[in-house]
Amino acid sequence: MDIKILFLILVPLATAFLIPFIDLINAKLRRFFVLLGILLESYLIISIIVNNFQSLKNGDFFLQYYLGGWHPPIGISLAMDGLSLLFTVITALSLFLIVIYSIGYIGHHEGKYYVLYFLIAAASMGSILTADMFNIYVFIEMLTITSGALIGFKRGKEASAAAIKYLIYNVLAGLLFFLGVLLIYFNLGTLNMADISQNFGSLESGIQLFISAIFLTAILIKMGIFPFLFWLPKSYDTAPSPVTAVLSGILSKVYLYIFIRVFWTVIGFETLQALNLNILLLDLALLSSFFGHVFALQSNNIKRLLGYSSIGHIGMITAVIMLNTEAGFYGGLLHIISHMFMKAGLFVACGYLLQYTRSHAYNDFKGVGIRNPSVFIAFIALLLSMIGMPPLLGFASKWYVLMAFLEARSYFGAFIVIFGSLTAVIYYLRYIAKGFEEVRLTEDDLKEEIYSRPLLSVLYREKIVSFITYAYTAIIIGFGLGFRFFDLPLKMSIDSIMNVERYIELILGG
Amino acid sequence: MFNNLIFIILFMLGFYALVMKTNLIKNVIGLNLMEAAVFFWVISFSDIGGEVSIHKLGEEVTKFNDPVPQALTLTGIVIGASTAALLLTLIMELNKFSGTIDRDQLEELND
Amino acid sequence: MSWMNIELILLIALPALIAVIMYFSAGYNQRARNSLAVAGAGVELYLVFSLFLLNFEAVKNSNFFLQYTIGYTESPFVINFAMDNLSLLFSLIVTGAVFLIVLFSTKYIRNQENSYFALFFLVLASIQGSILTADLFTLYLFIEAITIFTTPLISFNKTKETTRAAMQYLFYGITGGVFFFISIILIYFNLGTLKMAAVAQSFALISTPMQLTIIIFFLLALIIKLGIFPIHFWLPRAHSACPAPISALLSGVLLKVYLYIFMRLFWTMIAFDFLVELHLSTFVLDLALVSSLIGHVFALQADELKKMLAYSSIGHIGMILAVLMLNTEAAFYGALLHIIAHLMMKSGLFLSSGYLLKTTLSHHIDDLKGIGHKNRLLFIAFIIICLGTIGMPPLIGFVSKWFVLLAFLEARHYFGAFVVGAGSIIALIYYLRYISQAYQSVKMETKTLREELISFKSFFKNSNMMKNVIYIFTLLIIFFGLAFRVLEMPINTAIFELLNPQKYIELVLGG
Amino acid sequence: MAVIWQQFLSSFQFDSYFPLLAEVGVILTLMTALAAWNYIKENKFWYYVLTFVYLLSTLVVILTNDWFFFLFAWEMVTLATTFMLAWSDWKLVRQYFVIQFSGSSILLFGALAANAFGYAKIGVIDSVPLQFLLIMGIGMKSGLFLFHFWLPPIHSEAPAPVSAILSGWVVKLGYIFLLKIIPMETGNTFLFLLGLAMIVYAGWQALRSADLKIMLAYSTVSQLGFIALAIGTGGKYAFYGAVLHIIAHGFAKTTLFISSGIWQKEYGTRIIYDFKDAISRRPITSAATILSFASLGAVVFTAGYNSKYLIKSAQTAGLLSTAVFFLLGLLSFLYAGRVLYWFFIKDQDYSRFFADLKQGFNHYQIYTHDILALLTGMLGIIVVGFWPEMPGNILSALLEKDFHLLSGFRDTLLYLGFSAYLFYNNNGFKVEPRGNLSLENYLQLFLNFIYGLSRKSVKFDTEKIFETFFYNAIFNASKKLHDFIYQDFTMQLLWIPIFLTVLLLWQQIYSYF
Repeated sequence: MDIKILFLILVPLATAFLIPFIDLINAKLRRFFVLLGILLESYLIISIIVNNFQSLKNGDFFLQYYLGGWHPPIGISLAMDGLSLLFTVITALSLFLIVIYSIGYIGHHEGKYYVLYFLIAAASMGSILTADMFNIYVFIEMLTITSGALIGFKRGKEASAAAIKYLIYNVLAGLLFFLGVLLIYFNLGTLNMADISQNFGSLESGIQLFISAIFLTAILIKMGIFPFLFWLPKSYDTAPSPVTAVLSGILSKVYLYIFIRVFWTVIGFETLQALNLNILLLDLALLSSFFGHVFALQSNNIKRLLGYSSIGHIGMITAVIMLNTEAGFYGGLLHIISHMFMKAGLFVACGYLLQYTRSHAYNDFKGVGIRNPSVFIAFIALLLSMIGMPPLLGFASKWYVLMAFLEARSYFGAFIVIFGSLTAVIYYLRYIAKGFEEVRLTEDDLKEEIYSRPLLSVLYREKIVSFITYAYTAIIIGFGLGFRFFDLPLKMSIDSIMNVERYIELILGG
Repeated sequence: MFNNLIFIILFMLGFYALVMKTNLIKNVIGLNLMEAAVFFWVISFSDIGGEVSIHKLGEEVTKFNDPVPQALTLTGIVIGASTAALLLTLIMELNKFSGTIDRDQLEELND
Repeated sequence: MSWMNIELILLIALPALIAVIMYFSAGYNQRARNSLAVAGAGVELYLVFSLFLLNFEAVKNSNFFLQYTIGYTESPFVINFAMDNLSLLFSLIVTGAVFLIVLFSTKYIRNQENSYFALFFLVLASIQGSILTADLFTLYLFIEAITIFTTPLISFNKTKETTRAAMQYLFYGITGGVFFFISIILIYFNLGTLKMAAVAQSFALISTPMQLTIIIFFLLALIIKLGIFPIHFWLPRAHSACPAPISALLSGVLLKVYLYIFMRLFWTMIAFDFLVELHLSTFVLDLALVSSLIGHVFALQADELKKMLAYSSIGHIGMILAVLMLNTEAAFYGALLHIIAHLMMKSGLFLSSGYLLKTTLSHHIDDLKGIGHKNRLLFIAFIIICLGTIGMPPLIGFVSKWFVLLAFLEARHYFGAFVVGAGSIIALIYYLRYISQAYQSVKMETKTLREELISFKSFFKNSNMMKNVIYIFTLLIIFFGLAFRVLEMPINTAIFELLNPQKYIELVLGG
Repeated sequence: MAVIWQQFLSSFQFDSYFPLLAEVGVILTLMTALAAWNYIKENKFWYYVLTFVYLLSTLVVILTNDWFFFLFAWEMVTLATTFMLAWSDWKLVRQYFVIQFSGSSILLFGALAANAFGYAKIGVIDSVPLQFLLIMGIGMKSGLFLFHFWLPPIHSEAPAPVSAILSGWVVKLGYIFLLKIIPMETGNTFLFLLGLAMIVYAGWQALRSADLKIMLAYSTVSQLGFIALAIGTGGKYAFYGAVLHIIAHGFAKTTLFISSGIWQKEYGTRIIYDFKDAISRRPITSAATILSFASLGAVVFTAGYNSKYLIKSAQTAGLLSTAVFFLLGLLSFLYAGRVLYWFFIKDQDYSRFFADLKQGFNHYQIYTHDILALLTGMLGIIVVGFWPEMPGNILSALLEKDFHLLSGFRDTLLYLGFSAYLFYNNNGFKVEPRGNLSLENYLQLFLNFIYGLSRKSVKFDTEKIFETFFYNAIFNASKKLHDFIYQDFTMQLLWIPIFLTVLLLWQQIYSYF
């Protein structure tokens, strides 16, 4: 019974609802209020970690909270074990950095932006912490609607088209998820995850296949695996860059968490194995990674390219997790962490670099490296870590992912990883070269460029924007050298995935 | 069995509108139709002819419908409405810029 | 032989430290920075030389061995260094050449010196690191560091074509790195360890197809890095795009480091007879010879001085690699001697070309008219070094060509001998092409003369340091040409070290 | 350092006639140095430094028996002589160096092959292919038949003292080396044939040349033919003949080239037809010219006769060999005599011979150095002529050799008669002077051909293959794949039902595979 978990969700929710009132008092206060909200959030997490550091040490970390005091089979409960702690920490860190970035970046309708932003924060915290199936559905729908609105934030033809496409896909997925939850309820009579996983085995295989198929389609659409990767690149392209940072950094990781939670704790991996679905999923994920990298090759729009490359990486992570081996989880989770930082960092840097270019197209990227050299160097460092250069974080995670594939004897997977990093070298270098190209700004170019577009960010905010990029590069390099630091949390989250019985016994027993 | 059949028919109709029709608003209507089909299926499934599950003081009530699916449907309806509202505003926005809401003319939707 | 000799770390940490100081020294006046750079390189050279002198006896009877390990012990990411005769010899010649290059570049580089020297010393640190390392992971680390730090140096003067060259260099560098990474991970996957000595011990246990893949990926990585025939086109563009001291560093020093890595990998780690029984050694031999011929033939048509020099270094590197693959005692002697000779000659050539090209309009051959008359003594030094590369007697080039040819003929490999001979004749032709161009008399109208003198006034003011560096190189070449027996002792001990890896293995593991 | 020095010294071999050849080399270099005193005007110091380097390296070349030092020294000789050519024209330097360098790389190849095949020291080599390889190596450097094309242009263009050294001694080093490696008993038939061809071809060219220096250059080639012939026949006396001929021709050709330098200074031209009353103007030079041409033509008491007689005696006795040798002797006598005929006989009036002589002596300023050089040359020819076994009888084997001076006298008279008859009726083979030969355009042609070749070879440079393959092909392929998958929105939405059915039917699909 630990109230702190509830507050983790309530704090961003409260900030989201209080911002319009703060606007009424005076707009200047809003920025500090937002900072206050996110600082409170991170304080909560730190206090959680500090308080039960001992239980973290000896590995049996578990927190629980029953909404309204009702005990599990009836009431809705929040549970936090090793895995969700890990995800909460990295999401909160990323949210913290992106909020500071968006303070510097967003110029218009700041109020609306922060409301939506904190709703996403609350929803992602919620979906990580809940132990109740319907509760996950509610938070997923919350995520869809708010991110849909944020994608359409820039009110252009492109942005609204992307938002429509995004919403159609994700609402459909949400509907399927809702159908799955209902099916579970009607067959098992309960909505609590632990309860479901306890007697999911008792169902006969036809119903099991139907339910897991429905859940699978819903979550794969959300994660952007192969057959459903169409909405992802376009929405990354048109959304403002802090939103893309959130989408690619946090949202895709939350959906991955839901994927693990649903298919390992709720439905249980044995049922998947019984239905031989895990082989299909493994190959599908690898195929999606292959397509992601190949499509990235041909895209001549930097943000869309990063979108494709994140499809590639997400595919690779799901494939590694599908291996269901100890090393597989270790590599997968480490790659989730490193990919989150790298991708968020890249989009943040992109936002800064593309401020003054006419459009995101490839030949408008010309001369960007020369105009703002220091940020471009951070950008290159992040790209190099995506490729897997040794001193950076990307290398360590790629090393473990590759080891996992080799140990599991799936040489196709190893090939895809290598293929990915080789193609990454090609398409990233193309942009780095373009960035460094001399651009002879003729007289009218300059004039036309400065007065044509509304100045998104005010000058004094430039410092914060570039500062965040350096923060991300520092994280990459710092953790790159010291990635052993992740050993403890990764070990904890792996065993929380692996032995589901402990999870069930803790929730129901408690 | 009857309610499953109606559910499938309605669901397929909605899906047909969503996928095959080129008019965006028709797609949104199709989407709502699918959601309505699911809600209808839930309620019909959980109706066992019992009382409304509101507890009157002092009264002894033996048989009442299970309140949980009803709660789920309520939330579902709320979510369906908000998504429809968001989609429609975005379609209006698109129309303002490109002048059409026909999916074929809109190139941006395809790539 | 104490377990933890601190000098090894000092050799790498010192240049890295200087690099950091350099980077933040934007504010200082130029002279202070230059003296710091020269002092740094000087101390580095002193360190290596003192290592050589202190245990001269150990080096003489070849049981010289230093070792140092840091990092998490059980995971693959441990860093351990070991220095034996071969690495001592290489680190000696590399540091010597780098010291002279630093001397030259203090005067040559006029803008952004702080970032130039910072990157330069970082490259030096990673070169020392890759020479001293004793396990594959650190080797991979340093190779990637070299690629990353040299790319900005190549695109130092920010024109369209230098950035293109830098990007191409980075691309092939990284792909080479990825191949290296694949073979490392395969080794770690099969043997569980990345320590070169341990790998050497248990390399035979791996199944032959896996051995084949590992060796092929190593070969691919090194073929890309060394600029051997199929993937050599990035080398001339990269080596001619960068400022002269950097191209001296790249083609003079860096290619030798990769050759050292080649030797270390295929002789101490993967015993050479694995290569022979997989018939790869003959393949690489012929490939290297073809690359040597191609290098020399393409140098003929190179219209820019530095591009021609880069092509000729492809030719020489191909020749050295071919001789190495013969795997006989004489072959190693010839190869090592030619490595030392080529190092001195190529750096001398690039530095002097840097100086000469400062005075001409562009690097194209037509603009080289008359530079022979203008800086007379320097051009004579340039000619002497060219004669050295061709292999004229009083210079070291003749001696190394002699032993290389001898090695080829003793191994009854006539095509190799032919390539060496033909290569030096072709080299004579393209060098003469430039020398005759330089000596053509040019009618200087008064306008260009005046404009020329003014524009380079500052450059010529303190240019005698640069000239001295080039003269030092020429004197070195002539001295070693006459007294090449001096080099015999270190080379023979290095060859002894190379040919029986057992001693290295039990020293590293036992120690 | 010390190690090299001992090894260097120990590699010297002072047996049989090689020290004698070394001494002759020293004397000849001394002669050219003296002659150069007046001839070379600017930066003399460097000229004498080069001569000194050249002298040292020739000694090493002749005396050493270690392959490495032999080649090291010979390259130094080439280097020194190349830079000596600079006093006339830099282009010559380029031509000479390119040719000599390619020659030396072949020689290096041969020397190393010998070294690899077990002949650690320069000594008699039995395997014929190796001999052939070394002869090829020598060919370029010492003007053997197929590689002699460079000799006339360069020797004629070079300044007189330099061409004296070149023709006098540098060209002979190859043959001295051959003396060491060709086995005494068997000789080498290939060399024999080459020698024969050289004598005939070069002799005929010498006959047809009007320019004095070109004629001298061709005569060097033909005399070298005699040496090659001698070494080719094999046998003790043939080898001694070759040695004697090397010495005799050395003295003769050096004096001739020095005197040609003087004639050119005196008359300003090199065409032999317009040398008028040479004796009165330059008595000593003309004396030296007459004596050395006589030795060249093998007149009986001169050095040339002894060596040629030895070579003739070494042939297998028989009518054919004597006839052939008579003709060869006649040929060399002809081209030597022709020059003398044009110089001193053809339409010269000796009416006031003695008056001119006296007047010539007293008022022309006589260069002591040139005179000294010429005198040593003449002395050399006379000494070899009268003491074939050399003072201090080094070549002791020739002591009891009977040189049939009487029959020699008879042959010289016959030659005199024939040449007088031939000169008289076809007017002394008067040929209009060709422009002086120059290698420049041939070399330039060859170089341009090579540059063209390499430019063509760059066309299929691997870069284009990689670049096109890497960038364009991959981009187009991914573009096509992208468009195939991304047809349009409806298709993309259809993926959802397809995926659901695949999932539901997965059991059957899986069991099918």
